[in-house]
Amino acid sequence: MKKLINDPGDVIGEALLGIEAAHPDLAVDHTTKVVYRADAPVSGKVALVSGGGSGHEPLHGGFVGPGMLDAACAGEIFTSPVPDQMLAATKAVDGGVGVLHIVKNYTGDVMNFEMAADLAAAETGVDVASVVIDDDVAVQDSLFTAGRRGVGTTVIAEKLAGAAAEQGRPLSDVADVVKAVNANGRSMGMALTSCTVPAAGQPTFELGDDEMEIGIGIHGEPGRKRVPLAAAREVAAMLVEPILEDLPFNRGDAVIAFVNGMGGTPLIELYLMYNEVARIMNGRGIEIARSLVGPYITSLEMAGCSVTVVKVSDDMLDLWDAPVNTPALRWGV
Amino acid sequence: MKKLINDPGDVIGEALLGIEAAHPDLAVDHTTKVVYRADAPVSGKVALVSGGGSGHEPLHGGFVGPGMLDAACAGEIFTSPVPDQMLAATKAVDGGVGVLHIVKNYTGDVMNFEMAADLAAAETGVDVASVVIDDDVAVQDSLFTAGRRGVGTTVIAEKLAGAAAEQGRPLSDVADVVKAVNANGRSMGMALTSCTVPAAGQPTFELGDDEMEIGIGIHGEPGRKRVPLAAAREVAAMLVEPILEDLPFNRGDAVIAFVNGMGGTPLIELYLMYNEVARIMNGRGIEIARSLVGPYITSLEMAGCSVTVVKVSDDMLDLWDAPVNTPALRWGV
Amino acid sequence: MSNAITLSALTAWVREFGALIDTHKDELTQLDSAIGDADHGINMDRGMAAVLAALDGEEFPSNAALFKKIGMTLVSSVGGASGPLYGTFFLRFGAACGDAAEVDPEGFAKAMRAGLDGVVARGKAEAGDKTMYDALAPAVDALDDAIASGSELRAALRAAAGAAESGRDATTPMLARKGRASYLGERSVGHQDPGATSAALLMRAAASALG
Amino acid sequence: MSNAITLSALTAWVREFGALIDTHKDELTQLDSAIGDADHGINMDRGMAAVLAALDGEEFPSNAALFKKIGMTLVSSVGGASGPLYGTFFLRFGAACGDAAEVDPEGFAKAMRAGLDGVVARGKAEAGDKTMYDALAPAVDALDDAIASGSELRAALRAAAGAAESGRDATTPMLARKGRASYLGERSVGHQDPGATSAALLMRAAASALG
Ligand SMILES: Nc1ncnc2c1ncn2[C@@H]1O[C@H](COP(=O)(O)OP(=O)(O)O)[C@@H](O)[C@H]1O
Ligand SMILES: Nc1ncnc2c1ncn2[C@@H]1O[C@H](COP(=O)(O)OP(=O)(O)O)[C@@H](O)[C@H]1O
Ligand SMILES: [Mg+2]
Ligand SMILES: [Mg+2]
Ligand SMILES: [Mg+2]
Ligand SMILES: [Mg+2]
Repeated sequence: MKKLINDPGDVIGEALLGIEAAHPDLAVDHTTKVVYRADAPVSGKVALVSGGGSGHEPLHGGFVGPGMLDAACAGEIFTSPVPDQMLAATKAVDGGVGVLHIVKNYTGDVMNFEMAADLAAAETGVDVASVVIDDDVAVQDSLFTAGRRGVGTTVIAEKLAGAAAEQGRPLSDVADVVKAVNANGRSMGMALTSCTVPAAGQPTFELGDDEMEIGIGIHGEPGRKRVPLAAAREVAAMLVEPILEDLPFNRGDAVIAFVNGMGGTPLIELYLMYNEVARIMNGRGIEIARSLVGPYITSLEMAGCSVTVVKVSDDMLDLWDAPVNTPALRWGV
Repeated sequence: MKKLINDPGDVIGEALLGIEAAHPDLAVDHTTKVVYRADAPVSGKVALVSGGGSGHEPLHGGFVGPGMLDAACAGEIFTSPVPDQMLAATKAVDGGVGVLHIVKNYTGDVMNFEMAADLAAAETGVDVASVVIDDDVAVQDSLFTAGRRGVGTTVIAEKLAGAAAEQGRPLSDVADVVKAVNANGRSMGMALTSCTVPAAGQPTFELGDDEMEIGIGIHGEPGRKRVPLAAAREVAAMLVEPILEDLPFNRGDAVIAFVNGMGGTPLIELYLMYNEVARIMNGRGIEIARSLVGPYITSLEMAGCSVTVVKVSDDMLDLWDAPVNTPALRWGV
Repeated sequence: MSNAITLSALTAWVREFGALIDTHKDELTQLDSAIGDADHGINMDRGMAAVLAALDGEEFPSNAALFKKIGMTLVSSVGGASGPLYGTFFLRFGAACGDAAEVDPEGFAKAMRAGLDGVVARGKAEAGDKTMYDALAPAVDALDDAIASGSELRAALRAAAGAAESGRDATTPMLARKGRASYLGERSVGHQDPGATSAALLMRAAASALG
Repeated sequence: MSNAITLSALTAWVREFGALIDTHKDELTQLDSAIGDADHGINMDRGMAAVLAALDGEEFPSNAALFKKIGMTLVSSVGGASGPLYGTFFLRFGAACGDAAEVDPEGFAKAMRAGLDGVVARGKAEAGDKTMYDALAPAVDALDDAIASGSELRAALRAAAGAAESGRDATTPMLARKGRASYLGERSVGHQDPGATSAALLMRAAASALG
């Protein structure tokens, strides 16, 4: 295992020390492993709490700050945080008008956030709402299964909800923004390599030199299918077409297009992929109103990418353009 | 070779198409492979031109925009651009008060920029100044050799010079800013893995599972020495100590500290490394006034990191804090 | 209550479970690599290490108090899917065991059933979904049957552990419908479920510590 | 001028160099992997392919015009260190060859010396720095000596090619002081220089196309 770490058991704690040292606008509670806006709670503003397993950086800690999250709970690598963390965060960020939990749809995340919300209801008077993101078209949706995973749409949802909260919208409206983004967002990912959970010490799966995985999530897990390595333009088609057909996205729709790196793929390849993605969308008459290219929701050092497309209204575009000041997304300020 | 590309020969052209599509504020000349501010030339402002081999993204194309570069010339992977590119860029961005070439100290880059400056002098009336960055302490400095490589300090120099140009400072003053950053900046890098030049098709060097390279540059080349894999805190010491001793940096100095990812190392490890770097600096009484953590000057998908430390004056801090609006660095706007 | 299970026997059970998790953690993580995210052994080991540390030196007045501590410690230290599921199992088990400091075999079987119901309430798994339920449910059924038909505790627990292991083995051909393995669709077939594997260890620990 | 070298012979030389670069490009890149950035073969091949394309179908009035085209094409298509260095070599070579459409052996030797001086002016390399200079310089010296002592062109070019190859081999034990290999310090010792290797191909091409 080749990683810039000390002890595999200390990775998250030490990375949080680094985040705190590098970003004076953030505060880190090292006992509960929660990253906060230094100025939390913001009175009169709906507060946003997210979190999940670590190993997806910058998600979620890198999205804490004005215009986005108020707190992010860091779980162990690829493991949902525990309810104590979400409960502590919920109490700390409540500005008097409620707290929204933004939860990615994984059994562990959903159950732990549920327990936290139960505890918050029992122990505090804080008004808590929860929204679950489940945008991964690689997974067959069904009432009888765990359903689709929450992946790239989470980034867009956190940005838009953060802006809505900053505008002073009430809890239910901010929750509706997340629901709207989720309803209109679809993603799909692929991997060229696996990744290694530090405590496991070896790659989660083995992949031949001429193979890739299509339909992966963000936890270094194998994907929906293993196929021969293909050119970027074919990879783009394998990711974009299922996305466009699923919602479906239609000619004339305005979208945010997001090409995400899984952690080990360099930016030059992500831009090359973005070119392929944009070409397909242009061919279908879909208008890319805004774009995002880079590693924003990663799977440790996995090489690969995911594509997220979110159909947007004018209100959603305004929320996207609104100022944001976080380590990983910053503009307008 | 596992990469998200089509033909190895088309990587740069297609990535430039993606950059252009993703960033409406940029314009790309696909014939000469130059990335421009869409609003270039900016009349009355000193223009900044940089460039170098591709494969270091976001450097340099991702640093084009208000407050930083006016143009970036993209060479082949790890190969200096040709004089025609710098000449075209120089002509296109001149706002009437001169053009500064920011050159990383590699034989190829220096010679090609020199030829471009000669051609500009012969063919145009444009006032061209050149500054060479040579900040890599892994390389023994000497009058009889090619000297030190230009690495991480380049990012800081381009930011500060961009701000100085935006303030309306004259060419010689903007050149002096780059010289001051270079004189006060030192870097050192390491690699956990090699990387693969697309046209070569195989890793530039082989590294055992329990080895790492110390003192690498940014071209996938082997480093100064190969040593056994070590913990992050030892790696930090191997990089930071030679840096601090070289300038030297002293108790009470204010610095910008920059932990850079080589392309394949995830952010969680870079923050962990930043924690180690900050710990060493704190122990020496050096004040980290500003910091930067992330993959900004990369070597394709190489895993590893580099550390850059620049001693800064108040003027330099003001220039750092000034607004910048580029794909890779953005604040204040 | 001649053949009552004492609080210290119950504690020994949990300690034995912790020891088995420790020995099998790499295997559990390995199984989770194939159809999950390569952390089930790591998760369970972190949780059970925390539980054993929490038990050390502390005296508990009752079954309920002991298992509340165990359940809350798992909830607070594991995360992921297995944290809330095992946490809920032990919380419900303890509540059903009651405020005494021992429990008779019938009470033990009832508490196991309550724990299982907690897992279902939390995770909504059904038989055949390829989860820990598929090892736990047959074990609880076997325990009930054995005790109802007058078996000794020792034999009943062995039957339960055997049923858990058969249930665990039966997960291999299943197509996962819950948990991360469900994302793999057809590719989940042919792999043993990690949570069913740890659940079988829980029953094996009962057989060896209480039997 | 009985034994003059014609423009078409000079063109054949450059074509032969291009062909040799094409055959050896992987080897050149391999050598550059060890002590550089794994692109020398790719660079030279891109450049020489551009040169051959530029020569195709075009007629040049003079040595100077032909080699200006070759030099400028290399400068504009190669980049890196080798682009300006080989580009300058051919530009200076052509200028020294003059405006005729042929050159005699003495003139050829003088033009080679001018090309070499151009490489030094551009790159500041000295003997023993472990660069293309270490193959080119002995070759130009050998050519001068042979021609001064009355050798035939054929023999003189063979001597030059041999000297280039010895010079190339002699770079292996050198500690690099110029170019990327210099960053490796002691680690550059024991590897043959890629630029010296391509320079030896240039001389070998001369021996086979002009000799
Ligand atoms: N809804 C559920 N109900 C019951 N058990 C479940 C459910 N979802 C997952 N599990 C169990 O949890 C196990 C995985 O646990 P673990 O790897 O620790 O958590 P995570 O999936 O969050 O990484 C699975 O093997 C399965 O047995
Ligand atoms: N200053 C110099 N003078 C002469 N030759 C040089 C000099 N620097 C480098 N070279 C030659 O250039 C070769 C490398 O060329 P190439 O790999 O194409 O360029 P780059 O080093 O820019 O990648 C070296 O092997 C060496 O022979
Ligand atoms: Mg997990
Ligand atoms: Mg090169
Ligand atoms: Mg798991
Ligand atoms: Mg090279």
